[in-house]
This record gives sequence, C-alpha cells and structure tokens, in this order.
Amino acid sequence: MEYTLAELMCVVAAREMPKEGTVMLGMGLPVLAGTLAKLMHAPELRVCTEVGAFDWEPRPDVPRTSIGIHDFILNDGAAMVSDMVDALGTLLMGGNVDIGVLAAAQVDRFGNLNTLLMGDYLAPERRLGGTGGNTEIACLAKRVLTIMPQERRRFVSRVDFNTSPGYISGPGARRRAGLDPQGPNIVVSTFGVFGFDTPDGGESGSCEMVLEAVFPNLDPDTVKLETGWDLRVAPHVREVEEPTEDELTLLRRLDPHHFYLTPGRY
Amino acid sequence: MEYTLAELMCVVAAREMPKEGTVMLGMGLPVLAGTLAKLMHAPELRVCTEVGAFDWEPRPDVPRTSIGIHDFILNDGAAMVSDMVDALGTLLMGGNVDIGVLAAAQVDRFGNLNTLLMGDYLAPERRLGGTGGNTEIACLAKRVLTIMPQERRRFVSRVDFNTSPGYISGPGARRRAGLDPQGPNIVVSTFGVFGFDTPDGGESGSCEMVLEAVFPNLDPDTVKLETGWDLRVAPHVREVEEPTEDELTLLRRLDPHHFYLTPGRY
Amino acid sequence: MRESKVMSEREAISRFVADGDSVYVGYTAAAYGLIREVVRQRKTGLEMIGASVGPQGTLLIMGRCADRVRTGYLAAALRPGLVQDMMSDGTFKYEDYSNQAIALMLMAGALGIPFIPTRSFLGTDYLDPKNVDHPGAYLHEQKWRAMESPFDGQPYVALPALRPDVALLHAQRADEFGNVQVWGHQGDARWAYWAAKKVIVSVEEIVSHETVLNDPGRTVVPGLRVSAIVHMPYGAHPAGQIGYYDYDYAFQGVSGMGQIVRSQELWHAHADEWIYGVEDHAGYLRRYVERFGEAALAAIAVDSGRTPEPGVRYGYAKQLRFRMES
Amino acid sequence: MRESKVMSEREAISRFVADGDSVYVGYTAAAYGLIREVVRQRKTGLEMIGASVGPQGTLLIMGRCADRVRTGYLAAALRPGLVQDMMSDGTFKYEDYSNQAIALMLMAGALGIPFIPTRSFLGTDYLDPKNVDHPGAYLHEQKWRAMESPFDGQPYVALPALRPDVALLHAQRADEFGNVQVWGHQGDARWAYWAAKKVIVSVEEIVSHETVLNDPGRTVVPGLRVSAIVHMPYGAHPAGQIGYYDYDYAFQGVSGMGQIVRSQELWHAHADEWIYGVEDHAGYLRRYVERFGEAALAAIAVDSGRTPEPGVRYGYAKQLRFRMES
Repeated sequence: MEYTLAELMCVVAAREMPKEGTVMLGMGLPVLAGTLAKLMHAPELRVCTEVGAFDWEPRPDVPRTSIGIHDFILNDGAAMVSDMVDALGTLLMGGNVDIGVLAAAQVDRFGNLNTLLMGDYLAPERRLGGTGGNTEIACLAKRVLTIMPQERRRFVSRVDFNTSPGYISGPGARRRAGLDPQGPNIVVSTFGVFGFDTPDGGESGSCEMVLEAVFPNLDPDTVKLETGWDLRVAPHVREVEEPTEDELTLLRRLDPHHFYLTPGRY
Repeated sequence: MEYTLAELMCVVAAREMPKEGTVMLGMGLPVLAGTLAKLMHAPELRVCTEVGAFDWEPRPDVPRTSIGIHDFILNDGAAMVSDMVDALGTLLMGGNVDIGVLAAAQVDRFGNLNTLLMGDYLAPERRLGGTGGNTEIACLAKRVLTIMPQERRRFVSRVDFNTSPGYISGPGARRRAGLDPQGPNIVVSTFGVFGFDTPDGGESGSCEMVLEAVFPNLDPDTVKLETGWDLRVAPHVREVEEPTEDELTLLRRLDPHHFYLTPGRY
Repeated sequence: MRESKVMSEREAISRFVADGDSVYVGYTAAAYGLIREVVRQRKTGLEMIGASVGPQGTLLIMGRCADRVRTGYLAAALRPGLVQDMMSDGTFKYEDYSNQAIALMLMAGALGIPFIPTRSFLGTDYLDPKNVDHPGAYLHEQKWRAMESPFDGQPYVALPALRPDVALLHAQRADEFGNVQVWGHQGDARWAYWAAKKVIVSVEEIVSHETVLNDPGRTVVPGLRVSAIVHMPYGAHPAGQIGYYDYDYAFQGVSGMGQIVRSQELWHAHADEWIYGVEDHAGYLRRYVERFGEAALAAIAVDSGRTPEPGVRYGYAKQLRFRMES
Repeated sequence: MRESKVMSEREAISRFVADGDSVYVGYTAAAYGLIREVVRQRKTGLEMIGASVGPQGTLLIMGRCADRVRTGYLAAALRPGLVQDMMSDGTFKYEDYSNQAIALMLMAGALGIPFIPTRSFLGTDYLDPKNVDHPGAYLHEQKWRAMESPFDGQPYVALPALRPDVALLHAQRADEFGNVQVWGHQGDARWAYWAAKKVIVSVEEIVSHETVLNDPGRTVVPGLRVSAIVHMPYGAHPAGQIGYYDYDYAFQGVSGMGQIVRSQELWHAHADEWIYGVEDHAGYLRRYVERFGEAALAAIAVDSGRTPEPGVRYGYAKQLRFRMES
C-alpha cells in the first residue's frame, strides 16, 4: 500500500506511545497520532487536551479525529470536560500527565523546541503563531514525544529560541532550572525515530538526541544530511516496520478533510 | 406582640441591610437576619454563602432559613452553586461582596472581631470553634454588619485576639495593613445599633464604635453598662422601632426548630 | 479492559490510609462511613485537613486516630470537653487557618504551585510573629509567610500548597472506573479531589460509564486520580447528601454523638454501638433501622428541590464542511 | 423588580467598550458577533487578551481596533502578511505568554490576588533578562518575575493578575438577569467571566430564570458580574457553539476571511461585505443566507453528541428532624 513519509511518521509516533497512562496532545499532528494510538494498540491511554477534555474515548466509528484541540467532538466520549486551568494547571502542573506529545518549528540536539519565531527574539526574521500550551507541556509532562518532519532547517544544533525545554544545555540542566530532570524521551521524524542519551533520567550522559531507528530504505547517513549537528547514532539502528494496511486505512479515515496530512506531501 | 431582645436584634439587623447589593452571610444569626431581610424589604439583595451558593432566592413559602451555611436548601433558588474558592476567593476577594454579615465572640471599640479563643493565644483560657470564613469576610467585604448580644464580656476595649479586622487600631490602619480603608459600618446588639466614627471611610475620625440607636425602653447609660470601654454616643440617639407582627411572625417561621433563637433567652 | 476501582470500605481504608497520613476529612457531605471505618481500623497519628472540620473530625480525635489538625474551624473545640483539654495540654496539635485559606491551599496543591497568595489575614493578630510558635504549633515557619508583591509592593500572605496524603470524600455518584460526579454547593471538596495523593470516594450510586460520558460536565475528578470507589448508600449519614437524604440532626442527639467530647464514657457509649460494635457501614445501617425503624430513614429522605430541565446537549456536527457547495 | 440586562450588540459595545480598553477576546466559541460589532463601531487602541487568540483577533487588528496583544498564540501571525509586518515595524505590540499563563493570570485576576506562581517557563529563553525589552514589549518589568519559593527555595515564575477592562464572551444560554450557563470544554473562558471588570455575553438562547434555577450547577457566572446579555443566535459564527452548530470552515474560505492579512484590499473585500456592509448580526445572517442559502446554515447544524440523562436532583428535605420520634 502506498504511503507518504508524513503518514509513516504519524503511524510510528502512534506506535511509540505507551499502552496506558495519561497523555496530553498538543496542537497539530500529535492529535492525529494520539487518536490513532488510542484506536489501535493503546485503548487504555487517557487522552487529554489543554482546552479541557479529559480521558477522551473516541467512538470506534468516530468520523474524524479532533480538528485542532477545540473540536466539539472531544466532548463525545470524554470522562470529564472542564477548562484550561484544570487541563494545564490541575492536570499537567499537578503532576498527572505521563507523556506530552508535541510538534514544533525547530528541535535541537538536546530536544529543546521552538514554536515562536525564526531568528533573534530581539530582531525576529519571522514570527510564528506562538507556543500555545507547548511550553508548559514540555516543562511539566513526565515525558515528551515530539513529532516533526526531518529537515535540516528544523533539526538544528541550537533552537533560535527555546520556548519548550528539553534537556536545555545537558545533564542536570532541567533540575538546575527547577524542573524535573527527566525531559523528552522520543522524537519521531519523517526519516526515523530518536531517543536521548539519558542513562539516568537527565542527570547524566550527554542528554543528546540519538538515532535509534530509520524508516524503510533510509540509512543513518541520509538522516545525518537532514540534521544540523553531528548526530549520534545508536550502535544498532533498527529499521522501522512498514505501516500496515489497517494503520494507514484508519489514519486516513481519521483525517477525512486532509486537515493534517496533504496527500503526496513529503 | 411579645418578643425577646435577640429576636429584635435579628429584626433590626435585617432592617439595617441595604435594599440591594451582594451580601455574604457568615455562620449563625447572620443567616437568619439575612434571610429575613431578603423576604421583607430587600428582595433584590443577592444572598451568598461561603460554601458556594450565589444569589439565593428563598421561595416565599420557604420552610426554614438555612441551618448553618451548608443547608441543601440553599441549592433551591440559587442562581449559581459552586465551591468555596469561588465564594471566598472569586466572589469575595475578587471584590464582588458589598456587605459581609458576621457574628463573633468578641467585638472591640474599633469593630475588630474575635472568633478563636478567650485569653492569650500563647496560653488560651479557652479555645472556640474557630474563624471559619469570618476572617476573610472582615478583611475583604466592602462593608461589614456585625450581630452580637450586648454583654460586657463580649463588647471589650480590645479583643483578646483579632481574627477579623475592623479598623484595627484607628484611622488608616486598614490601609497600612494592605486592606481597603473602609471596614465595618454597623453593629447590631441586643441593646441597640452602632455606627462608626469614620467620616472619611476609615482614613480619618476616631474609627470607634458610636451608639446611634437604642432598643425600646433602654437608654444609652444601660448600653454603656454592658460595654467594656467608654462608649461614644451620637448626639441624637434614636429609639429603634418595635418589631412588627409581620417581622416577628416571619422570623419565627424561618427558625421552626429554634436552631438560632431559644425562646425566652435574653 | 480498564480495571474497576470499586472495593469495600475495609479494603479501601486498609490499603490507602497509613498511620501518620495527612487526611482531608471533608466538609459538607463528609464521608462519615469512611471516617467510621478509619476509627474501626484504629489508624493512628493522622493529621486532619479541612476548611471547617465538623463532627466527623471529633470521631477521629476521640478515636485516637488524629493527633493534629489544619483547619479554619474545629467543631470538636466548640464546647468545653476533652478536645479543648487536649489542645491545652498539648496532646492535640493545631494550626489555625481559615476556610478560604484551606480551600486556596488545596487548590495550590492541586495546581502544583509552591504557594498561593491571599489578602485575607492582613491586619489580624494571626500574623504577629510572636504567634508563630503557639502551644499547638507544628508547622512553624512553614505555616505561611507575610510578603509583598514583586509587582506593586502590596502586602499579601503566601499560603503553602497543601497536598494531603489521602482524601476521604463522599459524592453522589461515580462509575466503576472512578469518574466521580457531584452537584450542588461543594465547599472545599472540589479541590481536595485534585490535591490529595490518594483519593478514596464513597458514593450513593455506582452508575454506568455511559451515564458519566453523557454528562461529562458533572465530573469533578476523572478516574485517573482516584484510588478507590466505595459503594455506600447513606455514606454521609448523619450528614446528608444533596439529592438523596438530608441531615439527621436527631440522630446526633439520641446516639449521644453530640456529647462524645464530654467524657471517655460518653465516647465509648456512642462508639461501641455505632462504630466498633458494627462490622461495616451496612451493619451501621442495619443497627440504625433496628433502633429507629425504616420510618426514621424515610424521615430524612429528600422530598423537595430542583431538577434540571432537558435542553442541554454536548452536540457537534458529524461531518464538517471545508468547502462550500454551490 | 430586578432589571433586565438584555440589550442589542450596538448598545452593549457602545456602552461598555471604550477606546484603549484591554479586551478578553475569547478562545473556543469566541464572541465573533460582538467582535464584528467592535470593528463596525471602529473602536481603537484596544489591547487583546486571550490564551490563544484566533481569527477573531485578526479582525480586530486588520480593523485597526487593536494595537497590542497579551497571548500564548496569535493566529494572525501564523502566516506572512500585514500582521507579521506590523509586529516587525513596531506598529503592533505584543507580549508573549502561553495558554497556561494567560489562563492562570485571568484566574488570579478573578481571585483578587496580586499574582500567581507557575512552574512553566522555567528553563526557557523567555526568562532571559535580555528579552524583557524585546521589540514588541509594552509591559517590561510588569510582565512577570522569576522568583524562589519562600518555603523551599524552589524556582517559580510570578505571573501578575490580569483584570481585563472588558470581556467579550459567547455562551450557550443566559436568563434576562445575566445568569450565564455554559457546558462543554471551555478553554480560558471560565475565569474570564470573573476576571473582567465589564462582562458582555452574547448567547444562543435567552432562557427563563426558572430554567437557570433548576440547574444552578451549570451557571458559570451570576448576573451580579454581567454588564450586558445580547441575544445572538449563531453569535460564534464562523466558530461554533457546543450543542448548537459546528465550525464553518468553508465560510472562512469563500468569504476571504482566511486571506485578510495578505493585503488591505483582501481585508476590505471581506470586511465591506461581512462587517461594515451589514448593520448588525441579524444583517450578517441575512447576507449569509442570501449568499449561501438556508441549506448552508443547516449544513453546520449539530447532528451528533451526548445528552445528559435524567437522575440529577438538587434535593433536600422540607422538614428537618431534630428529635427522634419514638
């Protein structure tokens, strides 16, 4: 079955999500990937959004995933609906979110994200929409999975502006900043899957991104070409499995308006 | 019609309540007096409680006033029901309460209240139940009406412990403490009605309690006998009107279990 | 399949309440049935937490379960008796706050912030530095702090976040997965559901998961924060539960519950019959009916009050339109 | 008799929105009808406030009503165009926060506390002191402050309380006295109702006071805080309202609304037809039907979603029992 790298990226991100636990889905592809995971291998995953839907269980025949995070469909199957203070305060800052799933304009070697602007904050080349809830999810979720197309301009040595801390500048930096030492643990791109060199949950190791798996017919050197720093590669890089027909069929059913994935892009 | 001084105290307190505005009723007699006011001359008064009932409109045939402030009957006629953070935080501290109505164990010449203990805080003679929401209502309501039996041990020169600030130590003291300068404006006892010498809303004058009206057949000297300091008396002390039959009938109907007023006491 | 959180009160209390825990003990619709089970299991060294701690707290003190309290109001101290004595002789510790303070501190605990400012307490004797180490004190410098706003220098009081080890709550209903639904004025309970590390909820009714999903706006806490659901009709008795039954003031008289602070004898006269002398809440209800008859239970039934009208719908469009047909 | 707060959008906006006001502009179910009236009345110098400010904010910027924003996300800046240019050349000011920050700041404003702590932003470049006076800045030292907890020295960020001069909100229903009822996920609106000094609410339905009293738990704000209620069916269009109609994505395409940042011509092409060119919201709806037909309106109607089950009752006992009959 034909597929795009963006489709495979979403399928792999879904596969990488834990079977259970509380997940907060950020704007964009995380919503699509999270819904896919929930309907595939992770029915016990508790899907929450910052607008105020808690533990959303999409119906098996759900006509779409949420368009953005404000889609009213999130009220059909949520165990609780409330507001943003409850979602980003009580739930997230209160320590109840096991994994945050995020997208961004840039990611760097330490997993820091940038959602705000290109260039210098004091003289921006270009402003973006902004961070929304990305910043607090990166600061306060116990773990973070980032989904982002692999492009050299996006995978940079140092983000232009750190809106959403990964390991900041290396081991212990999160703790020194007042955050829990454990930060992001997975990045899924259009080329492969990355982990982080954090043997001790962010207190030791290089805390840099490490290539752990590549997409079919891609090799680490190709990934390095689209990475803006000297990328670490795991000793044994596995090859990601092709998306199954079930995965692709469901993924496409969840995005009937091509709101998330433009056919043929990437 | 026969009546007790305690009954007259409640009736007069009800009469002293404004025709409109938002009122927060503290534990005890304030609930009885506030409900009476609402059903008599002040149908537009917005009655709120710290447990989380907002703008309670008792039915004309309401079988009782609220027993305490947790009575479920407050959910019948409230425009909104919520929680204590909304009541004592959002509503009260947010600046939406025009008048707080309070009772206490002691009041002093500056209208400070004590709800916590008799004696020295570091070596109490006797502990009381505690302040509940009395402290924040005294700190944060725009005005305060206090209802308290007239006894020398209750009307003291200086409260044993200031749980609920009136004018603290005199003009400007509230502002210096970080509160709005305007504090309590009325005290109703079993002997009379008191105002405060605050020509400028707490910034000038003596800020002391001033006897403004006495109950029928009582004179200022009798009130002074049951007051623990040299009480100021207004140049023209009026005499409070007898309770009407309507007032007494409704008052007694609202307290069918004598939860608030023991017949024949005082 | 998602695991059920429904269990007996015996299991819930023995598994999730440890000696020495700080325990949110409720306010309106207090979880009396769970509280009695704590007394029955003779837990010790507990700290009680609540905006205002009513007679349920008196049971925990007289049962020698609780030895300290953080509250704005303690019913047990209202009249002379053993609790006032214990507060004087230092065997029962206390930190005085207020209803607003405890409610805000629970909210701060729920929000995961270190403290929350209040403008209450300004101008009171509470803040007098000499009162920090009062006879009942056990928090000292960690109780609160008078500060000034970094933005305008205005005074405020910093109240530290409160995260009780466990919360005991009684609610109207929940599903088996621990999604709890509540309606009516709530006091400080709304934030206790989110502040406590372990949450034990007794409910009048266990309803289907569908019933919860059909009105998710009534949910006060989702199952992900709940440790145990105990099906306990009349679980708030002798307090009431909005929509189910009202307060049973008469019981507090005839059972001697209102007098337990006056002597050990009066405490045991009540406790031996209504707590230690029954196996569980079901036994408590059986005894109640033996003693007072079904009619007594019927007499506290709700017979008045409002019912929501139809008209509310969490509606959306199955098909969204991205292109206008024309 | 209590006065009605119901009035036309023209009266509500002209009476309660002043040039230079800070305005909460909503998030989900934004009050588009009220926003269009603000543009129509050519208010100026407004500050926009919202956790995330969507396309309704773009209307206020392109209409020259708003010249600054406090938000975590600005849809108008998402793509290259006049708004990005105005942010570069300094004609449009901005202070970057986040969704959580704005929601918490509104809550702090509602609570009447000077600020609220957060643990968000720690470890980010936002807090770098050199970024305080960025090109869009207008708050400077009053924006926020990195601090340490007085209790344990842990770092936090103090977010100043936010009390917008006015909030523009769209809700499901209200009674004539301004008691507003809302259901479904709410974003940051829940606290904006309480934080703003003046509150203007457009609603899909005006319901009887009895309907409100019959389910007071659905009330998000009582009338005592509300300045005006505007009866405005489809008042959130082209956004949706839970239970009434869904988002009209197609309209944003055909009306050119999605392109207005690209040029003054494109802005006027849209605004002259859909804002300036109609008298009020009723006129807007008439034009919509003329252009696209009743069927277009029917196509965004809700056809799915949950409905609460009967069973909830705010019940109490008419007669309480203080003595046990026996």
